[in-house]
Amino acid sequence: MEVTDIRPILAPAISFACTGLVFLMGRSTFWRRFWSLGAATAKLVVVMSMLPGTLKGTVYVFKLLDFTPGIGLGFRADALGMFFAVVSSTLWLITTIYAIGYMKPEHAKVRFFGFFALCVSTTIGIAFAENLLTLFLFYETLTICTYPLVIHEETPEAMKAGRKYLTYTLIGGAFVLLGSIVTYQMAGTLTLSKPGILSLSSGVGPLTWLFIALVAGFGVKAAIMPLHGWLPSAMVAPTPVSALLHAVAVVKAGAFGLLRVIYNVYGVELLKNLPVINWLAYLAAFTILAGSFIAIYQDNFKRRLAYSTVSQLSYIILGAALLTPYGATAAIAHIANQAFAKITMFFVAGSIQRTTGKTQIHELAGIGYRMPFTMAAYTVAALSFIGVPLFAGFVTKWYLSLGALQSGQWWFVLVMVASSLLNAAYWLPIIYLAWFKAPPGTRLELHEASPTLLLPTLLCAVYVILLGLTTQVPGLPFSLAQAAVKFVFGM
Amino acid sequence: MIVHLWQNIDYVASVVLFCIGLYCVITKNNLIKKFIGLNIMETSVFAFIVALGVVDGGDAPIMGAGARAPFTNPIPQALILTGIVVAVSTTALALSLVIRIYQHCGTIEADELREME
Amino acid sequence: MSQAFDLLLVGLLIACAIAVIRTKDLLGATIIFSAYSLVMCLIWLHRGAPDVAMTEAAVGAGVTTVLFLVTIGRTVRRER
Amino acid sequence: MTPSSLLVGIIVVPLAGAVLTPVIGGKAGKHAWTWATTVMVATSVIAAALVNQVARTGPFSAYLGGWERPYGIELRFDEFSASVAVICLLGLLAIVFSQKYAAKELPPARLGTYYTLLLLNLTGMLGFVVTGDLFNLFVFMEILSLSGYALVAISGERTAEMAAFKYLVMGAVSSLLVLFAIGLLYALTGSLNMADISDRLTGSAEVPAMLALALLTTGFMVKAALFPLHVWLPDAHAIAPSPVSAILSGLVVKTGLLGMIRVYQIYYGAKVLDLSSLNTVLVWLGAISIVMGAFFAIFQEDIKMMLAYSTISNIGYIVMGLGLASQYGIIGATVHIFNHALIKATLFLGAGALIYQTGYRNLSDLRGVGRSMPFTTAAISVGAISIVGMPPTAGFLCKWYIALGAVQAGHPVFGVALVFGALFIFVYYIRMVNSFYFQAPIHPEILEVKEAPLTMLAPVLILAALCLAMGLLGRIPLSFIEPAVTRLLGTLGG
Amino acid sequence: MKRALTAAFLVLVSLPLLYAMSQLPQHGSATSPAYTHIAPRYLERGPEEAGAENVVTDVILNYRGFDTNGEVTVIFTSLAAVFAVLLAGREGDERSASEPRARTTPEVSPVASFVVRLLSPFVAIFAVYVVMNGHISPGGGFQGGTVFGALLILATVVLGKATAEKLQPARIRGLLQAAAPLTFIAVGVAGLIMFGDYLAFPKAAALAWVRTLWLIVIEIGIGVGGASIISAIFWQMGGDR
Repeated sequence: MEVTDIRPILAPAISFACTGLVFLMGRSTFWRRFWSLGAATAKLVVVMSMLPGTLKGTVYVFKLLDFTPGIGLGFRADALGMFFAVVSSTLWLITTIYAIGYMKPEHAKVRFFGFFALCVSTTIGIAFAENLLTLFLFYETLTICTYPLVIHEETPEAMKAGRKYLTYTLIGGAFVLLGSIVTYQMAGTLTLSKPGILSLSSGVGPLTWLFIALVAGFGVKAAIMPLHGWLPSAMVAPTPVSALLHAVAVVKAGAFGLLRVIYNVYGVELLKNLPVINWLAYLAAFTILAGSFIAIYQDNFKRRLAYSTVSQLSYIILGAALLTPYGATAAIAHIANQAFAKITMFFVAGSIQRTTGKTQIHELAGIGYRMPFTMAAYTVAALSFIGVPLFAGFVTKWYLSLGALQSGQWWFVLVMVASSLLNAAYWLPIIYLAWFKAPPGTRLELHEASPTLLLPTLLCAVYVILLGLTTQVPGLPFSLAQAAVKFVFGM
Repeated sequence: MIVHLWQNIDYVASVVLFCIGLYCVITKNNLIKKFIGLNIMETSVFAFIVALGVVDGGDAPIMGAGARAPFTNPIPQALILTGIVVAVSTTALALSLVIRIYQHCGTIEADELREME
Repeated sequence: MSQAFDLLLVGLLIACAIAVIRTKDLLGATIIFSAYSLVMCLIWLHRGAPDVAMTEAAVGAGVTTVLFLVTIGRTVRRER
Repeated sequence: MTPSSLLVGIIVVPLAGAVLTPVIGGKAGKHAWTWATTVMVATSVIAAALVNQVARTGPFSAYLGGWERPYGIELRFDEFSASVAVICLLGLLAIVFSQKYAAKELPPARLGTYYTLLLLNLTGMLGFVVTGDLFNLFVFMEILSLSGYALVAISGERTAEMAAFKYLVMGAVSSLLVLFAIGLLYALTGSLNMADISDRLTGSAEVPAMLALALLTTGFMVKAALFPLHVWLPDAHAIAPSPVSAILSGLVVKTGLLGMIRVYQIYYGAKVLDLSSLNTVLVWLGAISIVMGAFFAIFQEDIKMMLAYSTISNIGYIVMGLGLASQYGIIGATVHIFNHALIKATLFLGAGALIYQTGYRNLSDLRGVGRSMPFTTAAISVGAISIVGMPPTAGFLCKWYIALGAVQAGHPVFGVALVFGALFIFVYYIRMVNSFYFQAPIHPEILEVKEAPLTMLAPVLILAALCLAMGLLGRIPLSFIEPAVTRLLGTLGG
Repeated sequence: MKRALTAAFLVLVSLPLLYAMSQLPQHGSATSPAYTHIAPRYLERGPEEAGAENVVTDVILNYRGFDTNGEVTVIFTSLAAVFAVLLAGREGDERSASEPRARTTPEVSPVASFVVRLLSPFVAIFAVYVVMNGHISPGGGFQGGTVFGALLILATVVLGKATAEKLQPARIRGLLQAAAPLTFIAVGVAGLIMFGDYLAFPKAAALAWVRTLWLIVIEIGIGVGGASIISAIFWQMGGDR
C-alpha cells in the first residue's frame, strides 16, 4: 500500500536545514550544539513516526520534482529503506553527542558540524531514494561532503588520504552512473520496484556486464576487496568521522546500494539465472577472510578497526548474494549489528585517544583499570564481532549460516566459523592486554573519559546487547529487517 | 575535368589564390606579411563569389535607359560589398594590434615574439 | 578574345599574389598588393560588377593600402 | 508588441545602445556603465518575452523589410534561439560585474570603448542566434568576432595583445571558410535563406555540398575551439579581463556550436549527404577534446588558465553530443550549451572577484582565501561541482543525457569516455577547492582581504544559484528543447 | 621544411577544392540555380518595388538591407576595436610619448600642398556625387564615404590633422561616427511603425519617390559614417604623425 506523505523528504530536509543553520550561526558554540542536537532529535522522531506504518506494510512516497522528463527526484520509504534510515538517524544522534565532546579542542568546528549534518542528510536520502538516479545523486553528494571531514586535519597525510578517498569513490560513482545509464536504456525507467527494474530484460551478456559495473560502483564504498584501499588510509579523520564513515554513512551507503541493486534493480528471480552472482558471493567470502587476516597485523587501533570493517561489510554482501530469505535477513540485520558494534569500537578508540593520547594497540596494556567503563563497552562489541551468542553479531552469523544451507552452499558456513576464529584472534588480545596485563611498576589510577564521550559509548554497547538478546520486539531494527525480507521475497 | 576547369577559370583562380594566401598566413613569420596573406585569401573568396553571379555576356545590373538583358546576378555583388567592408575592418584591427605589439616588444616577427613569452 | 583577356588578367593576378609573398620589403609588398587589388578590380569590372569593382578600388586598393603603409611607418619596413 | 517586432528589438535595442554608448557615456565613459546596464535590462525583458512566445506558440519569424522568404532576410526564432535568454542574462551580469572591475583593471581612457564593445559583442551573438539567413549569420559572426578580438586586447598588456592577434588570425581564417561555404551553397541553391537552402539542396551535386559542409564545420569548430583547432583559446580566455572571459568562454565559443546546429538543420533537412562519417569524426574529436582539455588543465597554476582549458573539455562534451546524432545526445548537448555558459560564467566571474580583491591569480597564492571571501569561494565551489557534473547541479543532467545519447546511438564506449573524462576534470577542480579552504595560506595578508563588493558578488551568487537551480529544474530546459530536437531528427527520416 | 610541408598540404587541400569546383554549375551559365531562383525577381521588379535603378543598391539597401545594417555595425565595431587597442594604455603611455616625434611631420612640398588644396573641392564633389547617385549608377554610400575619407586622409598628410579635423567638430564626432547604424535604425524603426516591418519601405506605386528618398537618406548616413570612421581609424593608428 503506497501513501503519499511528506515525511520521507522531511527527514533528509531536517539535516539539510541543520547544515544551513550551522553554517550561518555556528560561530556561537551554543547555537551550533543546539541545532545539531535539535535536528538529530527531530529527525529521529520523524523517522520513528513512520515505523509503525512500515511494519504494517505501508510505503510512504513523496515525489518532489522531475529532474528530466520521466525521471524525478522522488522519495519512498519502504521497509529496507526505513531500516537503513532508523539505524543512521539513531546513530546520528548518538554520534553528535559524542562529537560535541570529542571535537572540543579541534579547529574549524563550524565546517565539521555543517558537513557532518550534510552527510547524514544524504545518507537518509540514499535510504529513501525512490529511483536509481535519486540514489546516485545522494551517493555522489555523500562523496563530496565527506571529503572535508576526511581531510579535517589538513595535514599532508590527511590531504593524501582525502585524494585517495576521492579517487576511489568518484571512480565508483562513475561506474554507478554508467550502470544507471545502461539500466535506463534497457528498461526505460529507473524507479526501484519490487520485482526489479530489469526483471523483464533478457540477455545474459549485457546484464552480466551491467551487474559488474554496478557492483564495482557500489562496491567501492562497501570496500569489497580489491576496492577497499581508501578505507584504512581515511583513518586520519577525527574519530567521530571515522565512526560515521565506517559504521553508518559511507560504507553502509555502498552496502545498501548493493542491496538495492540485487533486490530492486535486478530482482532475486533474474539474478538466480546469472552465474555472476555466485562470483560476488565468492568475492565476499574472500574479503571476509582476507580482511580479518590483515587486521591481525595492524598495531594502530583505528587501522585494525578499518580492516575489521572491510571484513564485516562483506557479511552483508554475502548474505545478499545468497539470494535466500535467511541470507537476506542476515544481510539487512547486519547493517544494524555491525553499525552499533563498530561505532562502539570507534568511540572507545576515540575516547582512549582523547583521554590518554594512545593510538597504538601495544600501548593499551592495563587500560582496563584506568577506563573500566569504556573497556567494558569494548568487550561487549568485541564479543559481538566474534559471534558469541546473546550478542548482536551472533544473530547475523546464525542467519547467514541458515541462508547458506538454504541455498545449498554449505561451505559458506565454514567461512563463518573461520571468520569467528580470526575475529577472536584480533579482538581478544586487546581484551587480554587491557584487563590482564597491567604494566609493572606503574600505579593505575581511575581516569575515565568525559561523560559526553562515555555516555554514547555505553549507549551503543547496550544496543549491541539488546540486538543480540531480542529479535522479535517490534520497533527494533530486527523486526524491520524481517519486514523488509517479507517485502523483497513476497512472503 | 581539366577542360571543365579551364572554362571555369575564375573558380580555379580563386582556389589558387586561396592556397597562396593560406601559405602566406601559415609560413610567413612577419605579422604584417601574414596579414597581407590573409587579405589575399579574402579577395580570393570574394572573387569566387562574384564569379558565381557572372552570366555570359551579362551587363551590370543597372536598369534605366539603354540597359539590356542579360544582367549579371546582383546578389553575390551585394554580398561582396559587405564582405569587403568586413575585410577592411578586420585589417584595421589587426594592424592596430601589430602596432601595439611592436611598441611593447620591438619586433613583429612571430618566432621572436614566441621566445619573449 | 574575351577569354584571352580574362586569362591575361587572371595570370597577372596570380603573378601579383606570388610577388607579394616573395617580396621581403614590406613597403614593396604593400604596393604590389595594391596593384593586385586593382587587377582584381579590373576583372570585376570586366565581369559586369562595377559596384564591387568600385568598392575594391576604394577600399581594397585605397584604404587597406593606406592602413598597411601607416603600420609599416610605425613599425618596421623589412621582413626578417 | 507583436512577436516579429520583439524579434527585431532583440537586435536593434542593444545595437542602438552600443552605437550610442560613446555619445551618452560621456567623457572617459563616466555614464557608460549605467547606460549599458539599462540597455541590457531592456534587452533581457525582450528576450524573456521572446522565450515565452516560443514556448507558447512554437517557432516564428520576422520578415525584414516586409520581403517574404526567400526574397528578404528572415529572422527566425526557434527553440535553439532561446539561447538569447542566456546571452542577455550573462551579458547583463557581466556588465554589472564590470563596474568596479573595469575601473580598476583597464586603462581609464578605454572604459567607454569597453562597454561599447561588450554591447556590440552581445548584439552580434543575439543576431547570430536569431537570424534565419546564412549570410546575415556571417555578418553577425563578424560583429561578435571583431569585438571579441578587441575585448581580449583591451587590458593593454603585452600578452593580451599577442593572444588577441593569434585569436584574430585564426578567427579570420575560419570566417573565410564559412564565407566560402556560403558561396558554395549559394551556387548550388541560389538562395541564402537557411530553410530555403535546406529545401533546395536536396538532390544537388554531392561533392560541393560535402565541401561546403566540411568548410562550415571547420570554420565553426575553430570558433568553438574544438581540439585540434583550440590553440587560440587558452591564452585569449585567460588573459582577457574576467567579465570578458566569462562572455567569451560562456557564450562566444558557443556561437560556433549554435552555428553547427544550424548547419545540421540545413543538411539533415536536405538529406543530400549521409552525415554519419562527419558525426563519427566529431564524436572522436569531442572525446579527444574532453581528455586533452582536462589533461592540460591539470598542469595550470593560473586559475583562469585552468578555467580556459576546462572550456575545451566542455566543448568536447557538446560536440560529442551533437555528433552522436541521437535524441538524448543532441538534447544534452544543446542544454549543455546553456548550462555550461552559466557555470563557466560563475567560475570566471568568481575568479575575477578573487583577482580583484587579492591581486593574485595563481592557485597557490590564493591559498586560504576561502576564509576571507566565503561567499565568492562558495559560489566558485558550486560552479566547480557543477562543471564536473556532480548531481544535483546543472552540469549533471547534461552529462547524463549525453552519455545516455551515446548508449542510445549504440556507442556506449563514448559514454564511458565521457563519464571518466569528468573524473579527470575533477582532479583540477579539487586542487582549486583545496587551495581555497584546506591549505595554509602562503600570503598571510590574504586572510585580511574583504569580501568582494556587491556589484561583483551579486552576479556571482546569482549565477551560482542558477547552477543549482538548473540542476534541480533541469526538466524545464530539457523539455523546452525537446520538440526542436525531435523536429531536427525527424527530418533525418529515422 | 615547414614551407615544403605547408605547400604539400595546400596542394593536397586544393585538389578536392578543385574537384568540387568542377561539379558546380557552369561558370556564366544562365540556367544555374543562382541565376534562376531569387535573382530574376530582383532584376525584374527591383527598380519599381525597391526604389533604385541600380539593382545592387536595391539588394543592399532594401531587399537585404539588414545585411548592410550589420555591415555598418561591423565597421563601427572596427572603430571601437581600434580605439580599444590603441587609446592610451597605462604603461603604453610613456612608450608612445618617448617615440621620436621628429619624423612625424615630414616636410611637405608646396606643390603637393597646392595640388591638394586645388583638388579637394573636386574630390569632395565627386564623393557627394557617388553617394547621391548610388541608386542609379555604380557606387553608393560606402564608396562615396570612402572617397571622402580618403580626402580627409590626404588632407591630414599634407595639411596637418588640425585642418582635417575641422570637418568633424569634436562635439558631434560620436554621432557622426555612429551615423550609419543610427540612420539604419531610424529608417528601420520608422518602417516598423508605419508599415509593420523593420526596414520596410512604402510599397504603394504612388510612393516611389519616398522609396528613393529613403534610399538616399540611408546612402548619406552610410557616407557620413564611413568617412568619419575611416578618418578616425587613420588618425588613431597614428597616420597623422
